[in-house]
Amino acid sequence: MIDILIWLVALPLAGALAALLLPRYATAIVISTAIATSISAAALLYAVATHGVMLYEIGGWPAGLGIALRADGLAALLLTMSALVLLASSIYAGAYFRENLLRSRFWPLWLLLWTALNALLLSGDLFNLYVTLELLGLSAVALASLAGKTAAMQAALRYLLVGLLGSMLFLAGVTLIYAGYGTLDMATLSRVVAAGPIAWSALALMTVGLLLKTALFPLHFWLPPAHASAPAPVSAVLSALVVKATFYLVMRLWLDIFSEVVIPQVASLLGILGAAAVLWGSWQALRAERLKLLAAYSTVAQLGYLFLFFPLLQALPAGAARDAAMGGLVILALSHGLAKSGLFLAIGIIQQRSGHDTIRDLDGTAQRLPATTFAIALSGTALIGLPPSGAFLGKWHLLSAAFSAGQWLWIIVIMIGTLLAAAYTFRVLGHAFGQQPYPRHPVTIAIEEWPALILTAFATIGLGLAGAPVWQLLKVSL
Amino acid sequence: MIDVITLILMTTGLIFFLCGSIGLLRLPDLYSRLHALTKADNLGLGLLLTGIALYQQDLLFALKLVLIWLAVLAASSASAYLIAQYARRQETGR
Amino acid sequence: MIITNMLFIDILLVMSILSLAWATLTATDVRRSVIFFIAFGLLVTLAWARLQAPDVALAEAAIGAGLSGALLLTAVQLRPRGTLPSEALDNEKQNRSNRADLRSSAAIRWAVTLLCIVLAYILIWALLQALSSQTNDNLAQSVNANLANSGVSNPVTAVLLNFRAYDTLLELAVLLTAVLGIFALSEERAGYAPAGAVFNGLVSWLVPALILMAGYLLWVGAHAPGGAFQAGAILAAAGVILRLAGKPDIGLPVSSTSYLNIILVIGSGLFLLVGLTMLALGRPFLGYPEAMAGKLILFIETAAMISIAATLILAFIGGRPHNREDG
Amino acid sequence: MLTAHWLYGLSGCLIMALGLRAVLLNDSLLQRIIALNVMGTGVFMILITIAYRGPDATPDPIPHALVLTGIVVAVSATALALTLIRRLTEEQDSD
Amino acid sequence: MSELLFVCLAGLMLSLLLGLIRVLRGPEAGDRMMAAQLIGTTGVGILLLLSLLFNQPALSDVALILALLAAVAAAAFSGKQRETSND
Repeated sequence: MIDILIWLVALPLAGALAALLLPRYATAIVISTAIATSISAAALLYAVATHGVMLYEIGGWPAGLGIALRADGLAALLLTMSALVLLASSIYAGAYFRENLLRSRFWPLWLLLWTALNALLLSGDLFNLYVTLELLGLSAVALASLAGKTAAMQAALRYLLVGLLGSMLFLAGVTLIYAGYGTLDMATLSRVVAAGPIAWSALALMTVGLLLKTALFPLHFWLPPAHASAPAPVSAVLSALVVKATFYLVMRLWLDIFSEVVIPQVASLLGILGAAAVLWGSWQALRAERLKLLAAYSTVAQLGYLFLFFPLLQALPAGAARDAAMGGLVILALSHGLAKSGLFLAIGIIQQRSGHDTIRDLDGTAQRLPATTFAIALSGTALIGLPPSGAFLGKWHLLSAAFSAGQWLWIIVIMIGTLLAAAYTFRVLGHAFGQQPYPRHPVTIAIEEWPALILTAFATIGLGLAGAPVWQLLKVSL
Repeated sequence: MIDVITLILMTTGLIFFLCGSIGLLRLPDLYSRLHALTKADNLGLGLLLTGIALYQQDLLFALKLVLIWLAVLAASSASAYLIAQYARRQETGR
Repeated sequence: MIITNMLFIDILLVMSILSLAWATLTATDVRRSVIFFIAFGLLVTLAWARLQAPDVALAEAAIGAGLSGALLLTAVQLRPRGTLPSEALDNEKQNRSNRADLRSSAAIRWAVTLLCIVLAYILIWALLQALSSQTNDNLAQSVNANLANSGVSNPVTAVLLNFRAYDTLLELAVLLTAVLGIFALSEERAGYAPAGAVFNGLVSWLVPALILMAGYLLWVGAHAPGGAFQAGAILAAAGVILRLAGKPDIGLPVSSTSYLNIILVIGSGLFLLVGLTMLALGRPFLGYPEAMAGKLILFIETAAMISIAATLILAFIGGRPHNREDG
Repeated sequence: MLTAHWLYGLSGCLIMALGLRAVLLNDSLLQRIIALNVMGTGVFMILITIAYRGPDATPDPIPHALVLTGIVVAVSATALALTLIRRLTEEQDSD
Repeated sequence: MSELLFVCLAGLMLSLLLGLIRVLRGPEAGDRMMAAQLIGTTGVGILLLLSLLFNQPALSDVALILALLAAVAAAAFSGKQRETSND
C-alpha cells in the first residue's frame, strides 16, 4: 500500500518516456497512464483517510540521509484534484491537438509536468523540492511555448526567467537551512527550527521565491501573458495546478514547518498583498478584452483570496475555529483549481470553433455551444462563490474566520472581490447569450466539451457536498 | 640535488609565466601579444610541470603531466591561430 | 605558515572572482559579458579545487570550459556585433509603460539596488550565524557510516546515486524536459563552416582523447572524484568540438528520430527501471541490494552519461537535428 | 569558523546579490540569463563553503552532491532559455 | 619544500591577475579571449600545485580537463556559421 507514493511519481514518468519512445501509441499510453495515475491518487486519498500520514523512505535510507516521500491529508487532496484536472485535460488535449506532430511533442512534456507536480506534492525534502520546482518550471515553460507564436514564446521566456529566479531564491533559503540545521528533511527541520536569523532569512528567501512563482501581487506581472497565450489544456493546468503547487509549499512552510517562527506582522503583509491581488486581479479581469486574459487575471485574484487566510490562521488559536478556516482555505483552493481548469478548457473550445476569444464578439456562443457555455456559467458560479459551490464554503469560512479574529478589513475586500467576480462573469455570459439566430443543424455535445463540464460540475456541486470529508482528511496532518 | 633542480625549474617556469603576462599587458597589438603569450606560457608551464614531476617522483603522475602539457600546447597554438584568424576576419570586414 | 600563505592566495582568488562577477554583470556589450563569464567559470573552478570540492571542480571545468561557454558564445554570434536581442521584444498591450525605460529610471535602479543590499545583508547575517555556531556534522557522519554499504567509496557518488538517487533521477528528467522543450521550439541551428587544417589537426586527436577521458571519469567515479555528470559533460564537449569543426557526424544517430529518442531516454529510463525492479523484488524503490550496489550504480551511471552527453550536444545544436539522409 | 569560511562565504553572498541586481536591471535577455547563472554560482559557493571543514579534514559530501545536481539543472535551464531567445530573435529578424 | 609550492602558487596567482587585467581592459574581443586562454593555462598550473599541496590527485584530472577543453571556447568564439543549414 505504501508503494503507492512512489507509483504516483513513477507512473507518469514512465508514461512520459514510453510516449516519447512510441510516438505512434502516445495518445493511448498517455490516456492509460492518466487513468492509472488517477486511480493511484484516489487510492492514496483512501489510504491517507484510513491509515493516516504515509511515509516512504526511498532506497530504504532513513529520512535525512535519504529522501522521504510524505503524504498527509492536504497533499493527498491536492494530488487528487490534480489528477482529476490532468485526466480531464488529457482527454481534452487528445482532441484539441489535431496535428499529430504537435501532439507527439506535447504528450511527453505533459506527463513530465504531471511527474513534477506529484513529486512536488509528495516530497519531504527541501533540496528535492528545488529539483521538482525546476522540473515543474521547465516543463511548464516548454508546454506554454508549444503554440509557437511569438507572443507565446515571449511570455514563456519571461515565465522561465521568473521561474528560475524564484527557484534560485528558494535554493538560497535551502542552503541557509542546511548551513544552520544540517538537515534537508522537512519533518526533522520542523522539530529543530528555532526563531533567529537563520530561520527568518531562510523563510524569507524561500517565501519570496515561491511567491514569485505563485504570482502573488505585485509579483504577478508574468502570469497573465503566459497563461493567456499557452494552448488551452496547458493554460488550464498552469492556472489550476502549477501556481497552486507553489502555493502549497508556502502553506507548508508558513503553517507547518516554520509555524513557530513566523512573525505575525509578516503574515499580515501576505494578507495585504492578497487583498491587493483580489482587487487588482478582479478589476483587470473585468477590463480584459479577451476571455483567456480574463481567466488569467481571475487567477491572480483567486490566488489573492488564498493569501487572505494567512493572517487569520496566524491570529486564531489552535482549535475548531482555526481548523474550520484551514478547511475553508483548502476547499477554496480545490474549487478554484477545478473551476479554472474547466473555464480554460471551455475557452479553448470557443477559441477553436470561432477562431477568437474576444469577449465582445461572443454573441451566439450559447446557441452554438450550449454545453460549453453552461460549463462557463458553472465555473463562474465557483469563481464568484455562489452556493452550492465549494468556493461558497471556502469564502464562508474565510468570512467567519475574519469575524472571529476581528479583522474587518478582509471582509470588505472579500465583498468587493465577489462583486467584481460577479460582474466579469455576467459580462461574459451576457455576451454569450447575445442575440443570434439559432443554428439550423442540431446542436450536439462534442467529446471535448465533456471534460470542462465535468470539472466545473465537480467544482460547483461535488466540492459543495465534499465539505465534511475534506475537514476530516485535513485532520490527518504531519 | 633534486630539490635544487626542482627549485630552479619551478622558479624559471614561474618567471616565464610572469613574463608572458607582462607581455600580454605591455605589448602594443593583438598579434604580438598572441605570439609572446603562447610562447612564454607554454614554456613556463613545461618547466613548472617538469619541476612538479621531479617533486612528486611518480611515473604515472609524470605521464599525466606530459599529457597535460601536450594538450595545452596543442590547444594554445590552435586557439592562438583561431583568434588571429577571427581578428583578421574582423579587420577585413568579413 | 601554511595558513598565512593560503590566506594571500585566497584573497587574490576571491578578489579576482568578485571583480569578474562585477564585470560580467555590468558589461555594456553582451559578447564581452560572455567572455567574462567564461573566465569567471575558470576562476570558480579554482575556488572549488581550493575548497576541497574536486567533484564539483571537475564538473565546473567540464561544463564551464566546454559547454556553457560554447553555448553562450554561439548565442551572441546570432546577430552582428552590438545589436542584441533585448527587452524591446516584449511590447505587449498590458505593458503600456516601456519596460526598458522603467528599468533605467533612477528611482527603480536605486530601489533594486537597495533590495539587493538587503538580500546580501540577510544572507550574510544568517550565514555568519550558521557558520559560527557548532557545525552540525550529523549528516556527513551518517554518510560516512553508511558508505561501506553504498557500493561505492566516493562519498559524493554515494550521495548522488544511492542515498539521494531520487534527486538524480528527477534531475535526469529535468535534462530530458529541457531537450524536449528545445526540440519543440526549434530545428537545429545552421552548422559551422568546415574547419581549417590547424583546427582539424587538433580535433583528430582531441576527440578520441576526450572519449577516453570520459570513460576514465565514469569508471573512477566509484572510488574517486568523477562520475556520470562529469563524464557526460566531457563527451558532450567532444560532440561540440566536432560540430564546431563543421563535421557532419557528431556521434549521434541524427538520421533516426527513434534512435535519438532512445539515447535521450536511456538514462532516466534505465534508472527508473532499476528502481522499479527493486520494488518488484520486495525492496524499497531504488534500494539496491548491498552486493549488487556497485554494479548497479555503474550500470545506471553509464546510461546516464550517454543521455547527459546527448542532451548537452543537442542543446548546443539548438534543436531537432535535420534528417541528414534526406539532404 | 575558518578564514576561508569568511572569505568565500561572504563572496558567495555578494555574488548572489550582485547577480540578482543584474537579473532585475539588465536590458539584454542574454545578460539576464548569464546573471542568473552567476547568481547560481553564488549559491553554490555558499554551499561549498559550508561543506568545507579545513585543510586537513574531509569536507561534507552532501553539499557537493547538491551543487553537482544544481549545475546540471542550471545548464538545462540555460539551454532552454537560449533556444527561446534565439527563436524570438529569428522572429524579430523576419519581421 | 612546501614553501616553494606556495611561492609558485602565489606567483601564478599574480600572473593570473595580470591576465585578468587584460581580460577586463580588452580592447578587442580577441584580446579578451586570448587573456581568458591565459587564465586557463595558469589555472592548469595552479590546479596541479593545489593537487600536490592538498595531496588530492583528482585535481590533476581537473587540470587535464581544462587543458583538453582549452580550445573549445576559442573555437566557439571564432567559429563561423554557415549561411543556411541545408547545404
